[in-house]
Amino acid sequence: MYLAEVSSWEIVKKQYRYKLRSYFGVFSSLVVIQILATFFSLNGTGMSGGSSGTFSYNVNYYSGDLILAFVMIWGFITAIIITTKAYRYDDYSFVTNRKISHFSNILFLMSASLFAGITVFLSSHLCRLLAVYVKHVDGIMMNQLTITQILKGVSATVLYIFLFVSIGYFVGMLIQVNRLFSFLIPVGFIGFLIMDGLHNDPTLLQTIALFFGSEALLTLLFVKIITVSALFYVLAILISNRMEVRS
Amino acid sequence: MKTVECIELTKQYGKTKAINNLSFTLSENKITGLIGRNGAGKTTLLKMIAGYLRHSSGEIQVFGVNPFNSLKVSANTIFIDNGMSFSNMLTLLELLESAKRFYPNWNHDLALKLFDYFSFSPNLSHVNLSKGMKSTFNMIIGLAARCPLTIFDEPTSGMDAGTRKDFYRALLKDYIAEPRTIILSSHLIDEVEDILEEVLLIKNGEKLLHTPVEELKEFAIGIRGKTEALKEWMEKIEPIYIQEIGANISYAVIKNDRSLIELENAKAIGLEVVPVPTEDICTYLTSKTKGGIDHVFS
Amino acid sequence: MTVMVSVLPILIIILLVTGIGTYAFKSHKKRYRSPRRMKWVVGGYTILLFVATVLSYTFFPGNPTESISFSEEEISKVENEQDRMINLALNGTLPKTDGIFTKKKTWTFPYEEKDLKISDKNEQEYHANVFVVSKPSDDGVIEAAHYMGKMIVDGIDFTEKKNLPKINVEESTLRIKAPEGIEVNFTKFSEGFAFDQFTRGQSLFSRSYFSVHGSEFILLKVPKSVKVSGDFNYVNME
Amino acid sequence: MWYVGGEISLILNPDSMKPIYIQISEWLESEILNRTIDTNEKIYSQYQLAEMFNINPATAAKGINILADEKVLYKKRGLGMFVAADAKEIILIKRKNTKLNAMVTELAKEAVQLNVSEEELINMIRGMHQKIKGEEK
Repeated sequence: MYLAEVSSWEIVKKQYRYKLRSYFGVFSSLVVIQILATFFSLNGTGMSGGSSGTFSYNVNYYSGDLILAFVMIWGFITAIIITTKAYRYDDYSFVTNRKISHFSNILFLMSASLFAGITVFLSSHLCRLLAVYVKHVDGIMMNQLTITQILKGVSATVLYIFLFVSIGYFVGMLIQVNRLFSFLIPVGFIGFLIMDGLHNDPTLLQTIALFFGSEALLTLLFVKIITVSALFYVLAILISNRMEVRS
Repeated sequence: MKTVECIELTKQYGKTKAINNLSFTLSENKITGLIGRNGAGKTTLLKMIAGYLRHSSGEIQVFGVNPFNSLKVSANTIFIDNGMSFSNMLTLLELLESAKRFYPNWNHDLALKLFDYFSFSPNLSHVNLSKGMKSTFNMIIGLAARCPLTIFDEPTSGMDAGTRKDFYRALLKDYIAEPRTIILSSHLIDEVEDILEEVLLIKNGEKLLHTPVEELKEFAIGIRGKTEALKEWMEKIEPIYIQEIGANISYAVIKNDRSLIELENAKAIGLEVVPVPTEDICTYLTSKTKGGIDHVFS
Repeated sequence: MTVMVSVLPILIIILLVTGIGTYAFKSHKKRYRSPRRMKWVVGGYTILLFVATVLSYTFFPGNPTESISFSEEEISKVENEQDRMINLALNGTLPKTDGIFTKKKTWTFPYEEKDLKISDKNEQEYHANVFVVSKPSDDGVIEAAHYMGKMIVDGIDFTEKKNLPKINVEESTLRIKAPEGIEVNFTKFSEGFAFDQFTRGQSLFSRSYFSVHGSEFILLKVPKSVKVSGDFNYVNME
Repeated sequence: MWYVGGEISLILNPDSMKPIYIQISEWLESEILNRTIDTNEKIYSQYQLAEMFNINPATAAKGINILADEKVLYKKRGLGMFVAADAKEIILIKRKNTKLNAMVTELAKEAVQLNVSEEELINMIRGMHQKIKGEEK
């Protein structure tokens, strides 16, 4: 019997197509999370008010921020879940190796981030519509964004989700390599938040957030996020390359 | 051509050696039975061959390369066991179609016919299947994939007697239609004996025997008779198995390498020379002690 | 402790999403759910979102605003200029108000008396300075004008929403009545920080918009011989 | 296309201590003796035998090879194995020599154990022989 010659890229594509179908649960959990976030956003995501003499005002903000925050965390958790045994074993029922598994995962996560990013934008509009026609808010003001601004914003949204996904993937792999990390990482993170807040001003977390959040050029934001994500993926691949399957 | 070659292969978990210094070669297009008791290291060995596990020392080559993390090995090997995991987001039929995309030799016609024959309903998910049905479904994938190296690890667990029979017949027929290297692990040899060409017998991760299956039948003989006579005759012979079966009567299994004269001598002192069923040979060879379970009670 | 308080909502969200996420996944692995139904749910939801977005762009009752185009610099410039002008006036000189204060309303009252008392507006919650200019002649007319500076809060220009005070002269008293109290409610929609990031001056942490509360003053021009008493400042017009 | 479950139920005895390939060669011999397969006809291939008896083709090949070694079968290049002209004679002689010999040995042993005299034994054999011959006619 002759041996099949296969190219890695072909198999990556096949695994990716297979994963789009077999990991479909990822998308349904996204729907749940988004509906929930939209529901929470219905009371407004922010408020401000004040008065000046006989004049007083209240501004109620509705933005996609909360939805995006939820979805970023969803991306983080989704990536962790994809690194767990149950999902890794699915790959190995068919042709694969560790690298192909990683690359098809990354492609899948990219697609999921893309879908998530677009739906975040769309669901902020659903939220608007509900606020106006269900909650009957008044004095409506909004930004009129151009198509370019919308495209830029959606791209940034996708990038932010992808950033969280890549962190999640790395964290997930750490946990797979050693269970201890599932305890160390949350404890370390909360500890870091507290220490960071107590001693520094501005805090490191804020600095990190500003590193991305204050970037007014989409191309630079793209470069920043892709570089950082790539770093996390490379680390994830390196730490898991010696890992056994189904041991 | 060698499909699988292991030289002093060892797999260690901490201090325990799951596979210990195992050397053997599987040549192309043979059906080999991997026989051993539970915990003998069958699954560990097969997973190393399939490239799932890394070996600790020695050498392992499948299709001429180290199988661990090898795409070449993965593309040409299918490993069927009851730990196979499939997403529930795909129906059984969709799973077959997915498998079709991955394996160039995939025989979809065969897959669908087997699928019908075993009356699977196409809209079910893998998770809905009972253990036996899962094994049957996995078996369909294993057969239809027609991989140059096909590994079945305890494939019939959970299957009923009829399905088992069907499976082995299907395996044989498809092997005749498309010869390939097949490794079949089992703890029972009598079930698979007929369709095997070779047997690899392992115990505690070590190789006991690797022979054509016919030679296994002639590997050992049984000697039965008065305990004293038996002991006397066996003075210089290491038994594979020995047991007292009644008042003053014992039964021993020894390697079939005695000369005709020695056997005639045995008959002369009232000992009986009897053949030993293959299954028993395997059991005795792979058992933990030379006395079997009776030893515990004596 | 403030750190904990600010971190708390994040932690709650994390816990919530983790809980829901893992539940959704676990059930995906263990329990049987019809894949077909899940595809319908996801597909249906996506279609719903598209429809909602199209509706939101076509049938939305809102006013597009240019609100976010005020940058920090612009706002502080406006505020500084207002303050500077009021301070100058308090020191006796009223510069030209062009572009900083707008004349909103004028009143004229025929007046023949010798004294004018400006009623104490401090009883009311209305803080508008009163500046008085002595006219070069006795023309028997008091001219009053109300000037208003820009009021911008949270990037929204409220200047036009403010009510005007009422001024009248009875006998020898000029009364300034505070404008009717008004409460304005606004709902402001935005796509979120990932969108604001690329529009001018709005980055992740400058979301609390800089605001200027808008000064007002009333300028009275009185005939030369009228003596004014009360809470006011004499100014010279530039 | 083949279908599952078409196995011919077998004359092979799974409990027999004889290796399967011996059983196969003996079965082929019987087929030749019964004239199911006649002289100069093609004998079953190893794959046909494997399917018929549900055994590994290599095992079936061994069974065929025994007969080839004994010149019961001859090989036509590229066509397979054929029954030799004197196949029946070879088989009969072999059976007489080996099978019958072994059976007689067993018979004699059993007779000694059961205290059957030589004469008695020969009479029994003669009687049975005539009876079977009569039935065949």
